[in-house]
Amino acid sequence: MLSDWGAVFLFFVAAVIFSAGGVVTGFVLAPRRTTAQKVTTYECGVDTIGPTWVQFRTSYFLYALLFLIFDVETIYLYPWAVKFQSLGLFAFIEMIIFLFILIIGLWYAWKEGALEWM
Amino acid sequence: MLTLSVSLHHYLILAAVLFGIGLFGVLTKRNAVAVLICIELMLNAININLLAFNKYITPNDFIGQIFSIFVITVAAAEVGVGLAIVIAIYRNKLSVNLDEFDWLKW
Amino acid sequence: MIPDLSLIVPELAMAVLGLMVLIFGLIIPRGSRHGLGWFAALALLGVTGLVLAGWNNGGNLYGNLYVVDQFSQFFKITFLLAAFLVVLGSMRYVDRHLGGQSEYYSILIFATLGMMVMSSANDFMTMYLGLELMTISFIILVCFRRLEAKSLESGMKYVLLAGMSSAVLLYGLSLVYGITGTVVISEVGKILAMRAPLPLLMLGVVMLVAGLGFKISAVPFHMWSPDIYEGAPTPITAFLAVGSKAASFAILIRIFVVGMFGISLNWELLLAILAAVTIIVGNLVAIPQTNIKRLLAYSSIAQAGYILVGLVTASQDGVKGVLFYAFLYVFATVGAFTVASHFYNVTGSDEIKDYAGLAQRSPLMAAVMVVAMLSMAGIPPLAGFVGKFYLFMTIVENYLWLAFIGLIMSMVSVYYYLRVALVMYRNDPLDSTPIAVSAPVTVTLVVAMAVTLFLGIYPGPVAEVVNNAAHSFFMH
Amino acid sequence: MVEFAMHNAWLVPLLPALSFLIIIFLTKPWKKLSALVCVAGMVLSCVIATLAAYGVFTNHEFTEKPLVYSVRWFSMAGLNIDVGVQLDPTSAMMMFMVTLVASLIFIYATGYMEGDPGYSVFFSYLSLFGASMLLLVVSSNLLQMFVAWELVGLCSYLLIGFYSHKISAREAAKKAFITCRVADFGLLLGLLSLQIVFGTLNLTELAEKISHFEQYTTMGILTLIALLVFAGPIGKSGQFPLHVWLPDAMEGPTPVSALIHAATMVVAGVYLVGRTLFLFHEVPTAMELVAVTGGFTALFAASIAITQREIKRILAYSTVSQIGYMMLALGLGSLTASMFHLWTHAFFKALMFLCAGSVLHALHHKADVWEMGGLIKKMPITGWTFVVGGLAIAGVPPFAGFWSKDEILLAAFDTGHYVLFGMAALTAFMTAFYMWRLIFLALFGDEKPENHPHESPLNMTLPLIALAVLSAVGGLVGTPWAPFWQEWIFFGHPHHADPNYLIMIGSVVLALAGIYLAYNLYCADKTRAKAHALAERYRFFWTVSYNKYYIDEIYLWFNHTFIDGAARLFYLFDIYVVDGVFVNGIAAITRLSGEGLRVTQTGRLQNYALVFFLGVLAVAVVLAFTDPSTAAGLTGGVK
Repeated sequence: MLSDWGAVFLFFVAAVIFSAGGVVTGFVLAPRRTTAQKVTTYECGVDTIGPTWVQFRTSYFLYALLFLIFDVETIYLYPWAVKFQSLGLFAFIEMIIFLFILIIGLWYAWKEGALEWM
Repeated sequence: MLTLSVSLHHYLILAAVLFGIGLFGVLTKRNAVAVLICIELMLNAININLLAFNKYITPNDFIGQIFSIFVITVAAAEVGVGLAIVIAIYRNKLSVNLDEFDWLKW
Repeated sequence: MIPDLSLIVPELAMAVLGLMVLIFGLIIPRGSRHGLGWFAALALLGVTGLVLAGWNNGGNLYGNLYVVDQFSQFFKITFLLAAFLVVLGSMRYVDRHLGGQSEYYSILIFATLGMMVMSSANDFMTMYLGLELMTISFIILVCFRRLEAKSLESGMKYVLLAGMSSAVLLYGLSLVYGITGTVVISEVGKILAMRAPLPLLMLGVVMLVAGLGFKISAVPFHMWSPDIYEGAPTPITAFLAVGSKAASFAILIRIFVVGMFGISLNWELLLAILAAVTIIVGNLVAIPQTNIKRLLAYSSIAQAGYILVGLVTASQDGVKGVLFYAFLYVFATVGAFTVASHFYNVTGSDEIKDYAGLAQRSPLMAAVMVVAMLSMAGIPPLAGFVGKFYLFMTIVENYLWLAFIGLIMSMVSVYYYLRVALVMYRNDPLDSTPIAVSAPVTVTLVVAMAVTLFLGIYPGPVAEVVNNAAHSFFMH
Repeated sequence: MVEFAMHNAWLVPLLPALSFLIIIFLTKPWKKLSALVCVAGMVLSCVIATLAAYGVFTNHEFTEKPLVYSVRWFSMAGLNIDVGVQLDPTSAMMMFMVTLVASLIFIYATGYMEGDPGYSVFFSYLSLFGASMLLLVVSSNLLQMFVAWELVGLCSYLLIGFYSHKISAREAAKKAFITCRVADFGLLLGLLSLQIVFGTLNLTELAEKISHFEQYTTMGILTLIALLVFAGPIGKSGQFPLHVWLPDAMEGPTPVSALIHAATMVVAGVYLVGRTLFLFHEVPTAMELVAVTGGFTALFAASIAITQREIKRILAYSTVSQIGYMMLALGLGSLTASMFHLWTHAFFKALMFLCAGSVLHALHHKADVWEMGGLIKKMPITGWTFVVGGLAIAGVPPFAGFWSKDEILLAAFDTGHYVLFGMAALTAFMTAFYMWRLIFLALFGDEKPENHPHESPLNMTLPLIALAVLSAVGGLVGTPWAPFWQEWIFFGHPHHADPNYLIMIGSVVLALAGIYLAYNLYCADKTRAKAHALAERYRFFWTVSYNKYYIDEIYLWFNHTFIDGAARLFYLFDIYVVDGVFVNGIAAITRLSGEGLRVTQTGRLQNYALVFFLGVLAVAVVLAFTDPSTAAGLTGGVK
């Protein structure tokens, strides 16, 4: 059953096997002896100072979320705007409803205080 | 296959590779956010698929494109929820390391 | 230009309803939102009425992208009833443990809307949108107890695994689209009926099976469900076990029995094997469980296996069996989980051992639990027996081995179901304070038990309806 | 009105069922109300039954094709089960009789059970019993009939054991239940094989198919089926050798004995055989068996009744013997005679039980007839109604029993079964004797000083009077000169046996002889020396008869030696082999595999993801190996 499509199939299988195999072999082979040295982060041989993970405040994430949502929705606005003339009234109403729903979302976010900086 | 012209296969293989990479990330990354990103990779691989098929199989209508738009938005929504959960769980446990979430088992 | 929207009135109503509940939440001050539950419940009943009103006028919209037939309408009624029962059963739980009534109910409604869309979707896009609407809503609901670590963890697991599985599903869909050049399922069916299955198509089928198998929690794609079921708020667990599963079965049937009918020989045996493995693993792992929700989770995995049996033959009888079983499964499951959640309300425990002497503390709850479980185990004269009967009758001639496995495993299931029954009836309660059952919960429980008994004693009418639904499904 | 009743005969069983539910769930705390609900339900359905019966008995076509209507209860390919009503003269008569007698007895019970702690419960049971019995009567198919059959069995179990504080009552209940189970097992087998062979259990279809059974099965199979089916009636109707439970069943409250163990339930067996007579009719062997069983049981039970001392026991044995009569008639192929006797017997036997109950009520449950006497002075109504019943059962014209018994004797004679005829005649004589022995001992003679009898209250005596009237005139519906009955209730075609005056006079003579003998022995001489002398002379027979031919003892011995022994063997086998090896072994295996699979659930999200993709691979492999050719191989070539 090796048609040229089959190549893709094999490739995919290989990908999965590699990914799965990596985890499995690592899990099987890796020795479990851990010393204090080993658990330290590797930083060009010198000991690291301070937390190796610089963390953002979660507030950034909240903003990121809101932005993400409202940003992606514009995807629907572009094609509609381009074809506005030919689509006509019904599409317009639909878009209004769509935006209305988004506005409710915004309202909700506001009410829940997602827009305050804490 | 040796011609340099880009054919459907190339797209498909690219998509497959991308999917595989994302998959690998999902299976290996220990950080929840990273796993989310890897899922995004997989979804983008699918978008490539859809668009390639749209270009080569059904060039006359836009099914694939529309589909990919939907996929993008839905993916965004999913990531949104995912991040929200990550934030909540971080507030709760001060960690997003997936290995630490195994109270629920057996 | 304007499509005939009369067919999708229930869906529109649901969308409006969901938004309304959300807006109410924005307007009404926090303290006084307890009425929302009742509002949502009654509204859901109303929508059910809408569906029933439109029972006979089927049709399709947007160039056959969206099909409204008795098959989908039966599923819609199932979802709506399930949602209604869940809302009724969860009011107390929400007020006590969750808060955020408006979000809870509106998201629940949106999840139901997603299921309804799934049941009528006749193309991959609509299907995918419905699926994701349902899934994302469920993700939010699963981790609704923001301060409960378990709930959050299950939410995390759910969002990641669900995202991954839907990625796989999509990959499969994209491949099928690439092979057939269309996303309309009936078109796909027409094309595949003529064409020999390509390996790439088979790859697509594999991924579809995997993606949907995840949703119906078929072994080996089931790993997520026990954890999520345990971590999620119990009413949500019930809805997850019932609604998401039934909806996924709806699209599973559409894709395979309509879309992949031409190549049914390629997947029949696969589904048979999946069903067998699911039944076996689900029932076996349920045995050592000590947490009622986990027990029910595994048993619901097994139930998915039973329902899967109906797809194997891709026949009208099979679809009939699936519809019937999905319907009765709603009531048994919701009944059992409602008992669990109410018990948690009162005692704050999900451990089976704490159910000791429940029969003395609340005869109703104990009775409902036993009836639901025995029905799932398929003991006559309960609904589960009839359902299993319909399902397995379809496969006896070609897949007898599967029927045997099903039979043996139902016996095994009796073992762990009865363990719970014994704990409730034979052991003495640790504290014998009677458990008061609030009115809405009582309604849920009584309805669940009554329907389970009725369907078992007099399956005739529902069987008729289901038969017509399955028939309508094969019309176009 | 009549139309309505006829097309809604399902109400008849439904109403008592409703009153059962109402009593159980609502009115249990209020005794009077419960009783009222119970009686009202039964009376109402009696009205409907009467109307329906009227409708049936005024339209002659129902004798040809019964009125059947049913709903599809369960349907799938190859198996359709209906629940329905079949109205024809037989069922209409039965319906009417049962509702009428039941109503009277319910009313009686309101008085009799006065002050009993379980008053409401008792009436709920009564309603449930009425519902099941009527369901049995109207059923249009045998499965439905069987369900009702089991239900009445259950009710009788509950009611016999009603005084559950008495060990004897509990024992009797168990005995009845088990004995009937044994029989019902045979019946169930019979029904199953009917379903398998003929593919239906609907009476009409069965009748049609069995009329030319050669297309479906052989004579041998059919005989076997018939015998299996007959097993049920043997148990339920207390025929020899399964009659043992019926006398003990008298442990129940007397209204129960009257209703269940005299008038209605015990004749369910007769009714069932009557309903399925088309089956037996095809099988001469079975018919013979039925006839012989009936005849023998009649004589046998009568010979026991002669020497019994307890009033209700005597009646119980007479019941057994009378049912033997009915079976005999059926065996002779005369549905007419059998149903006719069923009809009259219901009245006078119910009457006599109620009288007995009233007597016991008066004497505070002193049951031995030898310790009674002269009651008729203190309780005239009870006494004289009892006398009417006695005349009826003895077969003295013009009382009811005479006509029906005459029908049976006639049937036996005309069909040339002279032996059976002789047995029946002898039985008639003995019946008259023991029944009047009872009457003379209990009612006449000089009073015992230690007894302080008093007439029972009105709600007990009124039913007595009503029943007395019925047992006086109930037989006139089927006199040889006005054969109304014979024209309506028959099997095949009505047969008008012209009155055979010889037999008629003969039976009258026998009855009078029996009564006279009883008078001589127990009434004429106050010392009853003759009676004792007689007993002494035939000491052996007397003992045997008094100990009921030791049947119970034999069964007991059999159980102890064989059943228990075998049981013990099986028990050991069970403990050590089955449980030890199979059950526990398998259970252990299952549990362990469960545990094993359980640990795969590590709780690690990414292990789940890994399993998921391994699953994908597995599915891919399976698909690769099950392309249509192989699949066809594996699935045995579908499509």
